[in-house]
Amino acid sequence: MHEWALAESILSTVLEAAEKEKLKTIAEIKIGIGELQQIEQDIFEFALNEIIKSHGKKLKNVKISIETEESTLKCKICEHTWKFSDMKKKLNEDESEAIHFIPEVAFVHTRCPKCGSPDFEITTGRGVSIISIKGKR
Amino acid sequence: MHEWALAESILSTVLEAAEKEKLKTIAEIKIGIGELQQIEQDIFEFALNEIIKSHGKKLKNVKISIETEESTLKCKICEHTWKFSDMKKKLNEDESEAIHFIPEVAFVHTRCPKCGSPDFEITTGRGVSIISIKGKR
Amino acid sequence: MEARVSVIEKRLKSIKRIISVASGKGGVGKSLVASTLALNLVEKGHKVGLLDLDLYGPSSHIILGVKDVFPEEEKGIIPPKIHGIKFMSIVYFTEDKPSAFRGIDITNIIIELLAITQWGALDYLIIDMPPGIGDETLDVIRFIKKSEFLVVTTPSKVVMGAVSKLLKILKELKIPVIGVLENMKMTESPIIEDSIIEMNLPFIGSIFFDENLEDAIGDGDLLLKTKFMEELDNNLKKTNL
Amino acid sequence: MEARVSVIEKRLKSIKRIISVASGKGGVGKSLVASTLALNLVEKGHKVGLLDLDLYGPSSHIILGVKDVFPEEEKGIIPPKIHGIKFMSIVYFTEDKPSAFRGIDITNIIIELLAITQWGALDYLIIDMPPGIGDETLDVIRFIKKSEFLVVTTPSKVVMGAVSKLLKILKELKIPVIGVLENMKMTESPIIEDSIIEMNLPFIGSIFFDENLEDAIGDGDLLLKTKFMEELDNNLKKTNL
Ligand SMILES: Nc1ncnc2c1ncn2[C@@H]1O[C@H](COP(=O)(O)OP(=O)(O)O)[C@@H](O)[C@H]1O
Ligand SMILES: Nc1ncnc2c1ncn2[C@@H]1O[C@H](COP(=O)(O)OP(=O)(O)O)[C@@H](O)[C@H]1O
Ligand SMILES: [Mg+2]
Ligand SMILES: [Mg+2]
Ligand SMILES: [Mg+2]
Ligand SMILES: [Mg+2]
Ligand code: NI
Ligand code: NI
Ligand SMILES: [Zn+2]
Ligand SMILES: [Zn+2]
Repeated sequence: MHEWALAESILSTVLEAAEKEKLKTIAEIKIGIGELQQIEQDIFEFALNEIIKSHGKKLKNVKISIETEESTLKCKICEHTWKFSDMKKKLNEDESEAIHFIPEVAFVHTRCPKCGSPDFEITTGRGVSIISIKGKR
Repeated sequence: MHEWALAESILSTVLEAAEKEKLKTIAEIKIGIGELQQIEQDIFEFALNEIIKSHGKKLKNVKISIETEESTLKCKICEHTWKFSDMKKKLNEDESEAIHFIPEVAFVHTRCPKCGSPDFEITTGRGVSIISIKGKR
Repeated sequence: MEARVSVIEKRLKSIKRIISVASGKGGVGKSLVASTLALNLVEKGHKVGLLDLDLYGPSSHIILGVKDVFPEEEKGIIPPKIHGIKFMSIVYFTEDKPSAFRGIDITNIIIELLAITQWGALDYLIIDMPPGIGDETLDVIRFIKKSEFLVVTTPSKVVMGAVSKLLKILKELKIPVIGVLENMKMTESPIIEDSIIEMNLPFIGSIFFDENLEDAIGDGDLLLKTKFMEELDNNLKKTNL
Repeated sequence: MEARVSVIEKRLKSIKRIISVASGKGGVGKSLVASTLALNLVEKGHKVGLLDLDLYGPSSHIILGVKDVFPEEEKGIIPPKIHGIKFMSIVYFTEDKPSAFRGIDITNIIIELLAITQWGALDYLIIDMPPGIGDETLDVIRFIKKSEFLVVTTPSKVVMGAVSKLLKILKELKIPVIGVLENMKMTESPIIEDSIIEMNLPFIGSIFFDENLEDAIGDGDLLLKTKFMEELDNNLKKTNL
C-alpha cells in the first residue's frame, strides 16, 4: 500500500497543473507506470479512486487510463541494453521489493548482464509519471 | 591554443567512427561549437587543418563546416531560461577564460539572472560536438 | 511529467523544523552530530525524525545500532522508531551493499524518499547530509524550502577550505544557518571561531575530541552518556534548538 | 555526438601508472596521502603528476601551498609544476569560489580535464579522489581503464562502513587495488588489518595520528620532514610503488 502515496502525488500534480492552466474540470488523466517499480495496479487504481472521491468537484468525472511502460536499462560501459524483466528472476523477494520502493536500488542489486557493471542508466520505465491531462476551462 | 586539443578530440572521434562504419574516406564533417565555450574559431579551424594534413589518406579531401550553437541555460529553481551572451558582460576576463576552459564553471561564476541560484543547467550550446559525418565505404 | 515533487510539501507539512547537518567536507562528524542531536532532542521530549541522505556512505544506522527493522507500508512508508527517533535511511533498501549512484539517481532517490515517507507530526526532522555541494545539497535547497543548516567543521586548514565554500553559498542564497559547530578540537585555539565571526555567521561552540566515543558507537544508551553528548548538549543551549 | 572521450586514451598514453587514492569516506586523509605520495615519488626521482578530482572540496592545492599559478596553453593545457609535481586542479578555474555541481556537470568536467590536459611522459599520475561511489569514481573506472586504487581508511566502525563498500565494488569489478592504508591510528589494534585480510585484499600498513602535521600543511618542504611522511615512506616499501 505504498502505492497510495504515489497515487496521491499524481493527483496532487494534476490539481496543481489544472490550477496553472485554469481548468475547471479535469476530464482525463493518462498515467504511465514504469516496469521497474512493479506497481500493483489494482491497489494503485483503488487508491486513485479513493482519493478522487474525497477531492470533490474538479476530479469528479475524470477518466483515468493507465499505461505500463517497459523498462530499458543501458550500460554506460559496454552500451548493452536490456529490460528489467530479463533479470527479475535472478532477484530474491527482498531485492525486488526494495526496487519497488526505490527503483534506483536496481544499481545496487543488479548488474549489466553483459559486462557486470553497476554503471548503467534507466532510460525508460522507471516509475509513475503523468503522460497527459485533459480538461475544460 | 587549447583549441588544438579539442580539434584533435574531434578528429580522433571522427576517425574512430569511420573505422566502426568501415568508411574508406571521409567527405564531410559538421561540427557544432557551443557559445558557452567561446572557442576562437580561427585557431580551431587552423588546428583542424594542421592535424588533417598530418593524418593522410582518410581525411585528405574532407569538407569541414562549423555551426555555432546559441547557449540555453535553464534554472532548476525558477525555470527561467537565458543565454550566456546575456550575462557575459558581467564577467571579468579571468572568469570568462575559466569558462572557456571548463564550461561548467559557469555554475561558479554566474547565477540565474532571475532568482540568483547556481542550480541551473546547460541545455544547449555547451562546447564542441560532432553533428554529422559523411563518407564512402 | 514529473509526478512526485508536488506532494513533498504535504509530506513535510506537519514538521515544525527541519535541520540539515552539513559541512561540505567529509569526516568532520556530521553523522555523529546528526544522530546525537536526534537522541538529545528525543530525551528532551520532542518528536524527532532522522533522515540519512548520505546515500553512498550512510552512517547513522551504524552510530545508532539500527538492525533488523524495515519501514511499515501504510499509505506510503512509515519510518521505524529507533530510540524514539523515526529513522529513515537508504540502507533499508540496499541491504548495506555497495551503492554506485550517479547524480541523477541521487535526485530520483531523494524525490522518492520525500514523496513516500510519512513522517507524521514532528518537532524536528534532522537530515544527515553527505559532503560536497552536489545533488543532495542542491536538492535539499530545492525541495525542502524550510530547511535550516547546522554546519560542522574541524580545526584544520584543509577542512575549512571546503566548509567555507558551503557557508558562502548558504549565505549568498540567504538560507538560515543555525550556526557552525567546531568538532574534534584537540587544543585551545580561536582560529575557527574568529574566521566564522569574520564571515558574519553564528559560531556555536566546540566539541573536543572524545577518545572514548568509538566504544559508544552502535549503542544509543551509551552515546547519551559520552563526553561528546555532554559537550553537544552544552553547545545546544547557545542555539534555539 | 560526444567528441571528447576518444582522445582521453591518447592523453594518458605516456603515463606508466595511474594511482587513484580513494576511500569511499571523507576526512580519512586521502588528500594528504595523495599529495605526500606525489612529493615522495618526486623525491625518489620519478616524473609525477597529481590530479585533484575532489571538485567540491579540492584540497591538494591547500596541502601543497599552491598559489598564483595557472596552466600554460599549448595544444591543450599544461599543468604547472609545484615542488616538481605537475599539478592539475579545478581551482585554477574556480578561483576557489563555492562550486555547486550536479553529477552530469562532474562528468563533463572530468571528461574536459582529461581531454585537454597535456601531462606528457609521467612515471606516476596520482589522482586525489572525493568520497562516495558517485560520478567521479564511476568516471575514473569508465575512462581511465589502467587506474589502480590505493584505499585509505581510519580505525573507526563508521568509516569502515563506507570504505568496505568501495572495496567490495572494486573487488567485484576486478580493479587492481594496490592495498589499504590505515590512517590516523591512535592506539595499537589489529581490527582494520584483520578485516582487510578477511576481505582477501592487501593491507599495506598504518600511519599514526601526527599532531604536528597541521603545521606543515601548505609547505611542501615541511611536509617532507613530517612523521606522517616518514611513516608513509615506510609503508610504501611494502608496495610496488
Ligand atoms: N568529537 C569526536 N571525538 C572523537 N571522534 C569523533 C568525534 N566526532 C566524530 N568522531 C569520529 O570521526 C569519524 C567521522 O565522523 P562522522 O560522523 O562519520 O563524519 P561525517 O558524517 O562528517 O563524515 C567517526 O569515526 C566518528 O566516530
Ligand atoms: N595521520 C594524520 N595525522 C594528523 N592529521 C591527519 C592525518 N591524516 C590526515 N590528517 C588531517 O585530517 C584532515 C582530513 O584529511 P584529508 O586529506 O583532507 O582527508 P580526505 O581527503 O580523505 O577528505 C586534514 O585536516 C588532515 O590534515
Ligand atoms: Mg547508475
Ligand atoms: Mg548546475
Ligand atoms: Mg556522515
Ligand atoms: Mg580530499
Ligand atoms: Ni508498495
Ligand atoms: Ni583556448
Ligand atoms: Zn555493460
Ligand atoms: Zn532561477
